[in-house]
Amino acid sequence: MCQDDNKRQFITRITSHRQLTRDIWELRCDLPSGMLSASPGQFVMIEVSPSLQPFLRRPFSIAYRQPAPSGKGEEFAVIYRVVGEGTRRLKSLSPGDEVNIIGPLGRGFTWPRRDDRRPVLIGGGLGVPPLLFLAQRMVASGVVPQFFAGFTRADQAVGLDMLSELGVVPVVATDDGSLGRRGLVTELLPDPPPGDLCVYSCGPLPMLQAVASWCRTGRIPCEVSLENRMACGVGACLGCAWPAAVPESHDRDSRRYVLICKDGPVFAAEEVFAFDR
Amino acid sequence: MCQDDNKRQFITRITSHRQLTRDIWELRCDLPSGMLSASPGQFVMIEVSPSLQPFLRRPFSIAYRQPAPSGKGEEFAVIYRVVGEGTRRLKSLSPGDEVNIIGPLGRGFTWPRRDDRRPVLIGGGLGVPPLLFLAQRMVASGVVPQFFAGFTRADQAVGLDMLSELGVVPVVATDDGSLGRRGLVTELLPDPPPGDLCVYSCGPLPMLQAVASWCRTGRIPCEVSLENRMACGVGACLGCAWPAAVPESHDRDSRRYVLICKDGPVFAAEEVFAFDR
Amino acid sequence: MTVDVDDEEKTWWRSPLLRTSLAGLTLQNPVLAASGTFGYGIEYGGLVDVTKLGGICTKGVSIDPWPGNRPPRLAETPAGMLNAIGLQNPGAAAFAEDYLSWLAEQTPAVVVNIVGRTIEEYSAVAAFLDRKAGIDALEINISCPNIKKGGLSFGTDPQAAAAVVKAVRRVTSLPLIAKLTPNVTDITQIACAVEAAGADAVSLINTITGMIIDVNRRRPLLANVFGGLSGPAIMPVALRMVWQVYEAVKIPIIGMGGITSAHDALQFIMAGARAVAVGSATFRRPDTMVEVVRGLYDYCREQRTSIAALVGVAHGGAH
Amino acid sequence: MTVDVDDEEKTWWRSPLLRTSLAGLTLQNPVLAASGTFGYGIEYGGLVDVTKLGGICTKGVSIDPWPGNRPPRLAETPAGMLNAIGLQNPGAAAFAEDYLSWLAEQTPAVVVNIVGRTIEEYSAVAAFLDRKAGIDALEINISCPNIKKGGLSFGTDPQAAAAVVKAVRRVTSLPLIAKLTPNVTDITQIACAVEAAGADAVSLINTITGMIIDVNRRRPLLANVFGGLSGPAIMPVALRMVWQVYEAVKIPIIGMGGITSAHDALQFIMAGARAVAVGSATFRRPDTMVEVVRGLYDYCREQRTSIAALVGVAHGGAH
Ligand SMILES: Cc1cc2nc3c(=O)[nH]c(=O)nc-3n(C[C@H](O)[C@H](O)[C@H](O)COP(=O)(O)OP(=O)(O)OC[C@H]3O[C@@H](n4cnc5c(N)ncnc54)[C@H](O)[C@@H]3O)c2cc1C
Ligand SMILES: Cc1cc2nc3c(=O)[nH]c(=O)nc-3n(C[C@H](O)[C@H](O)[C@H](O)COP(=O)(O)OP(=O)(O)OC[C@H]3O[C@@H](n4cnc5c(N)ncnc54)[C@H](O)[C@@H]3O)c2cc1C
Ligand SMILES: Cc1cc2nc3c(=O)[nH]c(=O)nc-3n(C[C@H](O)[C@H](O)[C@H](O)COP(=O)(O)O)c2cc1C
Ligand SMILES: Cc1cc2nc3c(=O)[nH]c(=O)nc-3n(C[C@H](O)[C@H](O)[C@H](O)COP(=O)(O)O)c2cc1C
Ligand code: FES
Ligand code: FES
Repeated sequence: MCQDDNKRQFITRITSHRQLTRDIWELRCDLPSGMLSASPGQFVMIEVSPSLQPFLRRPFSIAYRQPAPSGKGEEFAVIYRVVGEGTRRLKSLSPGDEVNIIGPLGRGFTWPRRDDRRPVLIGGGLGVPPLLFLAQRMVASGVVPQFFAGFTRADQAVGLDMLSELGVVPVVATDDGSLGRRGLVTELLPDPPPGDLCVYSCGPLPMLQAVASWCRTGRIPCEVSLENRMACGVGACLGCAWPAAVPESHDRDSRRYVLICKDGPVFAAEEVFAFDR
Repeated sequence: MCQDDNKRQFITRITSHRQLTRDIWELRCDLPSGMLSASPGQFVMIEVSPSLQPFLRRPFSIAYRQPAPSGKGEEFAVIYRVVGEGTRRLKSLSPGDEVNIIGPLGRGFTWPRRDDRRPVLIGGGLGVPPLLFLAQRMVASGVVPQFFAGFTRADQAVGLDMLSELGVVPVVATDDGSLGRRGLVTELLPDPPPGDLCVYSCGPLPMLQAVASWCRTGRIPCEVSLENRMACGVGACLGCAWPAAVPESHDRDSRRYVLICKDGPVFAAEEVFAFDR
Repeated sequence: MTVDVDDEEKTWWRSPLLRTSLAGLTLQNPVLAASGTFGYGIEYGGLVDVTKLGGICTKGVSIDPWPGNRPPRLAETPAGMLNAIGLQNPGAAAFAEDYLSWLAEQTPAVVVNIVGRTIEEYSAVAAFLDRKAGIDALEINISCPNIKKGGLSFGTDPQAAAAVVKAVRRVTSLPLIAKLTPNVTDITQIACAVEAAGADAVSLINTITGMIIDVNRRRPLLANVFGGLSGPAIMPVALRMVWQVYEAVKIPIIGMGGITSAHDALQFIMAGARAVAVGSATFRRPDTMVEVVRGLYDYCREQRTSIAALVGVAHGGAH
Repeated sequence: MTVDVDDEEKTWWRSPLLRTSLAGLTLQNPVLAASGTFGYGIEYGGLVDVTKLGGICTKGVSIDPWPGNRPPRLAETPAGMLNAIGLQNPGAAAFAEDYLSWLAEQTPAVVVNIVGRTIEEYSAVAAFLDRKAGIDALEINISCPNIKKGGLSFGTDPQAAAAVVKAVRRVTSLPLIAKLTPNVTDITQIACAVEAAGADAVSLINTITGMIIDVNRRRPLLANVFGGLSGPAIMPVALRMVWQVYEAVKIPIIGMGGITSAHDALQFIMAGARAVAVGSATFRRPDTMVEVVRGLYDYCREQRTSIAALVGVAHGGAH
């Protein structure tokens, strides 16, 4: 068993914390030098409370990295929605406060690639942030990706400023048409898909499934980022299991599930979505 | 059953919060108008955490009342030592923050009295604060009490500034002699006690027992304030029971214990200390 | 169900949406004060508007006065607490004299929790209370130590549990609720036994036995060594037992253990409870019960449902 | 005890003050990783210095691979969590091939937790592991569903529990630790039964069965309906059981359930545990175990005592 041993526990310091929308916040922290290997699609487990309640850490994707305002080193950002007690706690932290994180965790997106397919990034809601980091990397390596972003409403849109900084012009859809096109982001995709694309997607499950189906019709590679409740984040508790698509080679019962924290959160769509069942 | 129904739950606001010694803090809050009946020896139950951990409220004596700096109404103070998770949480609150309190609770000191005995107040450590409030009331009614105060060290002394404001000159003892006399505060008491005194005491249990014995030798009335772990603070859970001294009149088994929160926290010494056993 | 919405808004705590029936009595809403956490009601005077509750389960009452355990009796634990009160109470006569009339006047429903150390003591207190006006039901706390059987609780043995219920059934016509202890391998066995013995409903759960060590003194913190664990910490265990008992018996269930919100109460109701009781949470926030009633009302309104329709829905099929 | 203090300071985690002996094996210190919360050790590589632990109890291993339960498998609860992993594991052969050599090389003591659905499956996995090098003891998880008895856990019935231990005893000479479930009326009965059947030690407690309802979906949140409650919430129950079992059996006890600090571990030791295991707390703070070891060392130094001298002291008299 070979294990990626980059993951560590760090005490880092909040450099900024701002409200992006009614319920979405952006937290930036110093990037510990031990986390320099963090790549797009990877995540961190944040301890949200000093008390035993909530008890578990919370997983958050790395939304992007950038030079620290101090000029020394880098900082990383997490963009999150306040949905429960853990994120409510997180929200109450201020710049200068310390946070205990574990990272970088998981398997991120495959980039750079060996082929020269044109990357298309498709994000929905809070699935957009991890794709920002991927877009950053692509632009840094001289490739400007296509970017499709879907939100419920204009006031839920996040990441557009970062994309424009990167010179990426996203195609946007909102459920109510209050920004970009009205409808689902998947309705904006060209049909059939051009055969020279490669797709990276993150967002709600139905969206990911639609994206994966679309890719399948065009036989183009598709990576999706999944979420699940987590306890350890490192593959030890087996709590974040997800049904594997069970390709023939996986003959052993114990491989009926993949672990989102360790085998993912990014998977090739065919590893986790079984279309033929 | 007749019940004192003054107690209510209030959301009040912190007006000031300052550190008095290394581990002792003074918290002042607006006195809700519904708490105007709060008298010396009574206490409040403070919700120390927004999360379920710590779960229970914490009881604190009212250390004094004074006009609010805003000029409108009054504020009350609590002086507390940081000893565990609850008080650590309390410490983290800032002026302007809201706190959820229940009060006024319990039976306080008997003042004014029907006789004209000379009051002597004897406090040890964090037993001094509730006696400040009592001294305030005495001075307001034209009686300057004698005040004996014991602390472990000079840097643990609290309340002396308030006493000097009141014109009360305390006799102080510290365990190491770093302030006032060296030794226990009870060693400073005149022996035998003058017969025209009445004594009010709050502090560690051994001190209270020594004070009560001393009063007994002079047959002078003595009130002591006790502490115990509490859940409800209102006499409902029966958790804060304390062995009663079982005078003959208490023939029923169910009176074997008194409740500190409801029958106390202030008791006549003979209700709770049995010297003859 | 047709409901006059405006009228209802003013008296939400007794909306028909909240009505629940239980052991032959109808409650205006399904939220009770759990025994032992609300005294005899009057202690919380000024802090809780008891007219808005479904009812109150009193602190356990025995035929004779009980002194209770030596202190310390309380300890706090992560998201919970331990208590070892030892069922201190003034006895049935003093209870009836000092507290019952207030309870009967003020509260929508009075459930008197009864305790005993022998079957005879249980019968005696039930027979005594049967003759008093103002009591709507008896809740038999079968978690008491059975002194004839070496102190093991009546509630841990199906035969002993059934024997207590049968004996009490004989001396009273009041609705009988058996309050079950969770400290058993299979709670459905006990539930079935008390159902067969004539209980009209079951209450669950009582506290889970636990302890704490005072590391400084190197001794148990509670004078009684063991205490009962209550509060949010135990809620998953309580819910599981309500779920299991719902599948095992036909009589109604009063669910409790760790409830602090309407959301928690809904979990119990969906697991099969026709009413719920709030215990330790009252210590933290006396207004919890009233908040739960309000939250249940809002949920029923928003979701166009009623408590009666929600009981047991999480089991999927019909009961 | 004479101890070279300077030398010791540098190697505190293996100070003689911390040494404890258990089921025929000596541990450098009394802190183990609890089964199922530390994988096979390697998963926490980089986060935990396993050389500083007393040892590791592995995730449950069965003779054949087990797929585990459908997700969701996890839920958070007040000061705790529910899991319904369903004992997913790659089977004994893959375990031995893929993980055992790393474990044997890196960790001071390797305790392999074994599981089965029949007595034959328990024997099979024990016999298989008995032939492998690098294993210091087997921990028999008797909380597994007994498929021959309709899925009730082996650990809830003294006879079934004893039968498993006896069968395993027959096929291996490794020290045997029986891991007890708390979901029983009287844990001392089970402890006595496994002691008589030949267990060298007992581990307690496993998780307490609980559940949660997803109010939005009006269905149980876990796909498996029930899950096991662990974490600080259950510590008072775990401590109580350690206390009871200490008074009932002579074999050593490994105590666990909710430990997050040295202070918690001391409570278990004073209640009678010769070693402790840390489970869920590792998820929150991977360095918990090492912190506990350090805290125990500091306590022993300050108080001029040793772990061996502290075991069971809270019971007062001699054991
Ligand atoms: C790999 C990974 C990366 C993530 N990245 C981000 C991110 O960048 N930004 C962001 O806002 N969120 C992200 N999430 C989700 C985030 O972890 C949860 O929203 C957070 O844990 C909720 O905590 P809470 O205490 O506020 O809510 P809780 O009170 O725990 O739950 C509130 C609601 O959220 C649901 N929920 C809780 N945990 C999860 C979970 N792990 N997955 C799905 N639903 C959940 C609950 O069912 C409940 O309905 C990520 C999750 C994973 C697994
Ligand atoms: C009527 C009353 C009035 C009080 N007034 C004051 C006051 O004015 N100022 C002040 O500093 N403290 C006062 N106390 C004590 C105060 O309530 C406790 O210090 C506080 O509850 C500790 O909370 P914690 O969470 O910080 O500590 P915990 O973590 O709960 O406990 C820390 C330590 O304090 C001990 N402890 C906890 N609660 C109590 C208690 N109720 N009585 C005795 N020991 C306890 C514990 O055994 C432990 O050793 C009063 C207590 C009572 C009953
Ligand atoms: C301090 C205290 C005293 C209790 N006394 C009784 C009692 O006399 N009779 C009884 O049946 N249950 C008693 N209980 C149990 C509660 O009624 C309830 O079943 C239990 O606390 C679980 O609910 P909770 O978690 O909401 O507190 C008591 C609980 C507490 C905390
Ligand atoms: C996710 C998870 C998986 C577990 N798997 C096992 C297991 O395979 N075998 C076992 O004997 N115990 C297992 N346990 C129980 C733990 O070993 C331990 O007994 C329990 O969690 C109580 O300790 P804690 O509160 O410190 O977590 C598991 C616990 C958790 C949380
Ligand atoms: S969260 Fe523990 S294995 Fe994935
Ligand atoms: S604290 Fe509940 S009765 Fe005193």
